[in-house]
Amino acid sequence: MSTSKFGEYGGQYVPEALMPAIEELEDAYERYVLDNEDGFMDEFRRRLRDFGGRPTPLQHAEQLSERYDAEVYLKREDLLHGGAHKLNNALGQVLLAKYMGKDRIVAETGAGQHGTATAMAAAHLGMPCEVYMGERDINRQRPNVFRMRLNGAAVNTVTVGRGTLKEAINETMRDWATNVEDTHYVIGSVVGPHPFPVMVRDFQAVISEEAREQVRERAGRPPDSVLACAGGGSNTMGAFHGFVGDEDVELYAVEAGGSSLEVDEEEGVAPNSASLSTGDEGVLHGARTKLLQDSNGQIMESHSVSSGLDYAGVGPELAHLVDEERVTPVTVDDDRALEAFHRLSQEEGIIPALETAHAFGFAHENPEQLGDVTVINVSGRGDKDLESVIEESAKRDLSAAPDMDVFDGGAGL
Amino acid sequence: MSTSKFGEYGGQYVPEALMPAIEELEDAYERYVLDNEDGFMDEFRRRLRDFGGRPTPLQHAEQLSERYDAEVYLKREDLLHGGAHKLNNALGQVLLAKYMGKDRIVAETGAGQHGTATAMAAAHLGMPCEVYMGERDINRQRPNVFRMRLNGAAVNTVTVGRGTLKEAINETMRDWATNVEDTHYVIGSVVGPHPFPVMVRDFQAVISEEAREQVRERAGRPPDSVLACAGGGSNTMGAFHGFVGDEDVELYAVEAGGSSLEVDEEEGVAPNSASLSTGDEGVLHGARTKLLQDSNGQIMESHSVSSGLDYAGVGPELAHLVDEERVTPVTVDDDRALEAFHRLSQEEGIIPALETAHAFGFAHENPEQLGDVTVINVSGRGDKDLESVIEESAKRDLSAAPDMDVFDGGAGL
Amino acid sequence: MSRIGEAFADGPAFVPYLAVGDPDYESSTAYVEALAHGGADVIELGLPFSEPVAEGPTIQGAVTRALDAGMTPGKYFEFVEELDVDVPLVCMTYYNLIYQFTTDDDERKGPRPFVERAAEAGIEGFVVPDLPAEEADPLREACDDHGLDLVFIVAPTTEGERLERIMDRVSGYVYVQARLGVTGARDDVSDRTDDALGRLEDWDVSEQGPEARRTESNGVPKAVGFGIKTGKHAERIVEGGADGVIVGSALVDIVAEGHREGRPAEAVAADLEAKARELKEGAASGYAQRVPEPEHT
Amino acid sequence: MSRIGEAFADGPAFVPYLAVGDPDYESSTAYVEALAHGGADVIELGLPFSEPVAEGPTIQGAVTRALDAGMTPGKYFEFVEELDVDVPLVCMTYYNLIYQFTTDDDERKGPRPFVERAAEAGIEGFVVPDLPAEEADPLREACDDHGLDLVFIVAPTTEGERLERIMDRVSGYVYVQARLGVTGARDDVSDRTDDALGRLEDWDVSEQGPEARRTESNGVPKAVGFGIKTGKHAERIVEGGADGVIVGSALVDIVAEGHREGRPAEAVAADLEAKARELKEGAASGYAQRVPEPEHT
Ligand SMILES: Cc1ncc(COP(=O)(O)O)c(C=O)c1O
Ligand SMILES: Cc1ncc(COP(=O)(O)O)c(C=O)c1O
Repeated sequence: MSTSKFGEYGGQYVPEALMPAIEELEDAYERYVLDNEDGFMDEFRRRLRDFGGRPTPLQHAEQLSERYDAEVYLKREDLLHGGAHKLNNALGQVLLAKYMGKDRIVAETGAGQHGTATAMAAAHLGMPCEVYMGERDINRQRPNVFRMRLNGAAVNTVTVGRGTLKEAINETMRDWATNVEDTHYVIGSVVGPHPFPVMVRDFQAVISEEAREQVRERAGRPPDSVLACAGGGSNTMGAFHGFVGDEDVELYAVEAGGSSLEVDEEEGVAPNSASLSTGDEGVLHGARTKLLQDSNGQIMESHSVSSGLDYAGVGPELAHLVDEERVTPVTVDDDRALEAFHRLSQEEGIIPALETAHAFGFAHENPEQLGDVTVINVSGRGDKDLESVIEESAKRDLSAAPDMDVFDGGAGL
Repeated sequence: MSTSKFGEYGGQYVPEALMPAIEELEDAYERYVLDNEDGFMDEFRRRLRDFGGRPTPLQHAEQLSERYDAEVYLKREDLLHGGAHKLNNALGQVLLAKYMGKDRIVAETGAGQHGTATAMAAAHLGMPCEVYMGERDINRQRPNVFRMRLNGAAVNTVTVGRGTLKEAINETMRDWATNVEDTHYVIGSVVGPHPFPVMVRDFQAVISEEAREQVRERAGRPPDSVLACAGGGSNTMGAFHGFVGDEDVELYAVEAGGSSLEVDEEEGVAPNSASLSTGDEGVLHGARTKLLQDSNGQIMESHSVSSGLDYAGVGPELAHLVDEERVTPVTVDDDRALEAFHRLSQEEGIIPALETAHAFGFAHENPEQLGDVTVINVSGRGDKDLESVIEESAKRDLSAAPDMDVFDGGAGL
Repeated sequence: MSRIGEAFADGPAFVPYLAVGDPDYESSTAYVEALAHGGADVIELGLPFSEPVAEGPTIQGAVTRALDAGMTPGKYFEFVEELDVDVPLVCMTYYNLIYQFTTDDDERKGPRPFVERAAEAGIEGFVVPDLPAEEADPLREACDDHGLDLVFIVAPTTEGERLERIMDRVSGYVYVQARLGVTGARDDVSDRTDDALGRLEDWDVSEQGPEARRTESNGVPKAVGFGIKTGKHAERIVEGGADGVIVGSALVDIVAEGHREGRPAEAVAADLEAKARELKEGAASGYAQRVPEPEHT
Repeated sequence: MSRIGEAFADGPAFVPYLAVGDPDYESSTAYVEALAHGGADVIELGLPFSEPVAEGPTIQGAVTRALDAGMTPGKYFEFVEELDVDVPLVCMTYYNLIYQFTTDDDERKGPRPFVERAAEAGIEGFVVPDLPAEEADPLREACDDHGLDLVFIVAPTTEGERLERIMDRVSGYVYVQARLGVTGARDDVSDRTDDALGRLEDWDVSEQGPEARRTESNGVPKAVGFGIKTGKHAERIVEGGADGVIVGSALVDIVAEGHREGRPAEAVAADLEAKARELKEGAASGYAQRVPEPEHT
């Protein structure tokens, strides 16, 4: 059996009704993913290439390199089908569900990227699919809601709580607990009960497998640092996994600093999503990990301008790597993320996801920490964020934002 | 000198003020593109790979293959950075402008895809950029307007006429005529005066170069047919160019049939964009080609549910290949295109651009014409079309559309 | 045998659930006491957790109301201490609250401080829906040290080795989940209840497997929950072999309705007591109709 | 020498432009006649094309009004036939209309039927803004066959070989584009006008290159257009060496304003005539101030 723990993190804290499914999944993970039974991994890799568009390029970023006096390479997961790294995992899990003989898929989504990736993978593989999404996120990421529906998925609105990812996960677990016998829950990040964290990591590890080769080819040497934004941590673990053994490579997990790192216990709100940087050990959604919680253990409402980072927990393996000091957690707040969004859009011609923009915010504030060669993971594209960015930028006085008036007034705009 | 004519089509019908710039461009095209002077083509190909994400995959489409009893392969230009084949050309031209020492870019756009591709390329290469777009198209393709602005481009609304691509081209030519000395006009398709049609074709030919290799590898033989939607014809020529010499490969240029192939001379409106299928020889936007025009030679207002096909002209080379019976022009109307959009979204997990959907509409109506192996060019993704599709589908009774109610009512939707 | 075990000794036990602090501290006290008056044999007292993943909308609502009214683990224990009832009390909550609880004397994370405090307050057992047998050893040990029961849920999907693993660790009663899904009152009784009871029965009579708790308690009683709403349901379930019925959402519905309509707490309490009586009597009548089973040692 | 060439013979020519049919057939007739009364030496009559890529907003507006009012090539020729003016008329239009025109007698596409019909109607020359020298041979030949002039535009960017290619083919007058960009009245005179005139002058005196039309006409006159608005502008330009001034947008502005304000056609015609007079006089006064040039054969 694969080990379910990373140090003291991880485990399987789920209702009994789900345990048999989780054991079945563990078995399937070992056979198909680890042992490539029935050629599962071959088929997965082939589909990632043909349907997903892998390998994604590693691009030398000319303006940023000059600005930061370092060779900045961008791992272009935004070019993956669906527009984010999320497809690596979604395709792997939906395919696995098929191998397992399941005939229905449920998933939760925050930014809607995992939901769209899952809906696309499910359509591609002919699987019925339902996606749970918080009401607030639905309003922040409407294009993704449309995309899921167009791919034939049902999108179920979750209205409890603040209506973000945490509530969507709760609701999906409830659906799964109800329909566990024929349904697979395609979890969207390296979170949840074992074997999800290792399995999702393995599906996402293709990012660093490719990047490690590509940067050696391009720069002729390993990078000094790798940067990735961290919500649940799937793109982080994907971008880091291949480098964890390369001890000289600094790994920065960039969390959402939101509007503040202070916590409002009274209101139960942490106006950030920095569970690695400020969180506390606890149990949520099936695993022991670092959490944003109050002193009683109630989970806090997190906040980030980017839906995809807006989560009170984080993957247990990442929490462990932080404790081991292998990964350095850092934070970038809403304002700096928005500025980084505009900067990348204008200077490199890449409109990043708001999630991704956090990684660039860190590079901008701390160029001296990048070393001579750095890889920044462009976890997704920003098409889904256009309206949010315009709205959020208008509220602020951002140095890097284009003049927003044109969006409001002007002929036909 | 490169020849400016394709049979009787082509030429250089532009105001004298532009002729020197066009001669300069001709010279630059020959030196940099044809002769790879200063390593232009090497740099272009490298940037297409790293920034653009080439090569794009050739994907075997399982559900469609089964449905049409043919091996259907999809050339996935939708995975190119920006979401359409347009970047191949935009990146080539902006880079060429740089080699030519120009320091400003103008472009027209219909669907906004060429505009966003140009804005991205211009940001990537540090070139100021202005894009002209018709008012009607701005309203149909708002996300692309936002994207251009975010990439730092100015978007200029064109209010004359029906406010679509034709008027945007007029206006861009006027800008170019005013600023011709320091400005390059990045035309968006294989239209316009020589050398644009050949140059744009050469930049787009990478599609068929790759596809030709890929289909041989995958199917072990050449395809029986290649399908691509045709507006101006850049993705068509890009998809066809490498196959033109393979005489057994049928080439289908799928035009927008709009709401009808009939023409309203009185109103000056052709409710379609089928210039190859129904048009007449004439001179527009710098070239002699097939046009939608009335008996006096006034250009008709074209129509298509997809902005990117909504144009009264077509590339001269394509017109010539049709006259030579090397390319077969066919049409697909708005309704069938919308149905094909929904079908591909639901069955293959790929949300295509509305333009692209026309090619799939043809395959669906005429599976017997595909032969045993067919390549369909997925010219772009449909993110830009979400709102239009929802609106246009709601007006119709489409068999393939998902239930649209959820988009209107429902909690938070 | 624990007090909880004893509650099942003579006839079927009626085990109601309410979320503590719903809709406020005082009313909640009255409601729990009403359940005792109505014939409760054991009471499950929910300590509200912000992420009630195993609950349906009804209990989610109760949890939200209780949290909004300020319920905390500290207040929960005071509540238990102040309760004037004479039935064994089971604390139902999620693991993070147990894990996080510390006291001024004991700042170690982990289940011990919580269990200690619970024992002190008068809690006699636990049900923790997100703590499967695999992760339960630390809590099981702490419970053993303080003489508390640890109830496990057996789901319709629980079979074979898993069932054994649970039966090895369970004490007090086995919570037989009548159907897949989350908590919530239903209008029908699940077919799967009979299956589950059957499986447990087979297991009970089988001689194989570790004997630990089971032999000691001469078979842990089986209480069925998830979806039971009426006396008729209770009757059928007990007739089908259950040793007890667990009812949550049907009672929370009464609390929620009273709250929505602004009714006085005494009126709601009276309704709860009447409902408890109906359920208790249903269970008794089911027992009476039961074909006598061969006793097993 | 053609009638158009002769119009430049004694003193600078004033060459106004109007779009035919703007805002309607009858008014347009009155307006063109008013220009003749005001002193026009040659009149450019625009045949509206739906894609006027070389025009600024003013003339685009005129074209749209004329098309909306039903102007077609057929009506255009009737208009020309019915005009009561005694100055040479130049047809200004885009190539597609010339190319598409067919008659019942002659259904071949290409410029011939159009040129034939134009000659018959009384047109004496053409300006085709989207037809550069490279594509002009078929039209040039048809014009030659019917004794019509073909005017070409020389832009600020036109130099060297290109200039020769144009001068080889031009007849009637050379349309010197005063500035880059599109048509439209301006408040200043472009510095580039002088440059352009200078270039042409050099060319004129040079002896090299094909002699064809040039020698025959002893130097084609140079008329400057694009942006000329006032008598003062006309004066400066002629003083700077132009053989004529072409004025379009400044006149179309008067038509547009009259249309917008619903003024009677006679009033607008009177304004046009006055404006024509101002421009014609400006040109004359510029000529008077001109330093006499050495004549060349
Ligand atoms: C583009 C993008 N990047 C990053 C994330 C964060 O997720 P994770 O940390 O699990 O990779 C998301 C989640 O939606 C996302 O959409
Ligand atoms: C996705 C897509 N496909 C096709 C087209 C049609 O253009 P062309 O025929 O020039 O390739 C467009 C134009 O905008 C487009 O956006």
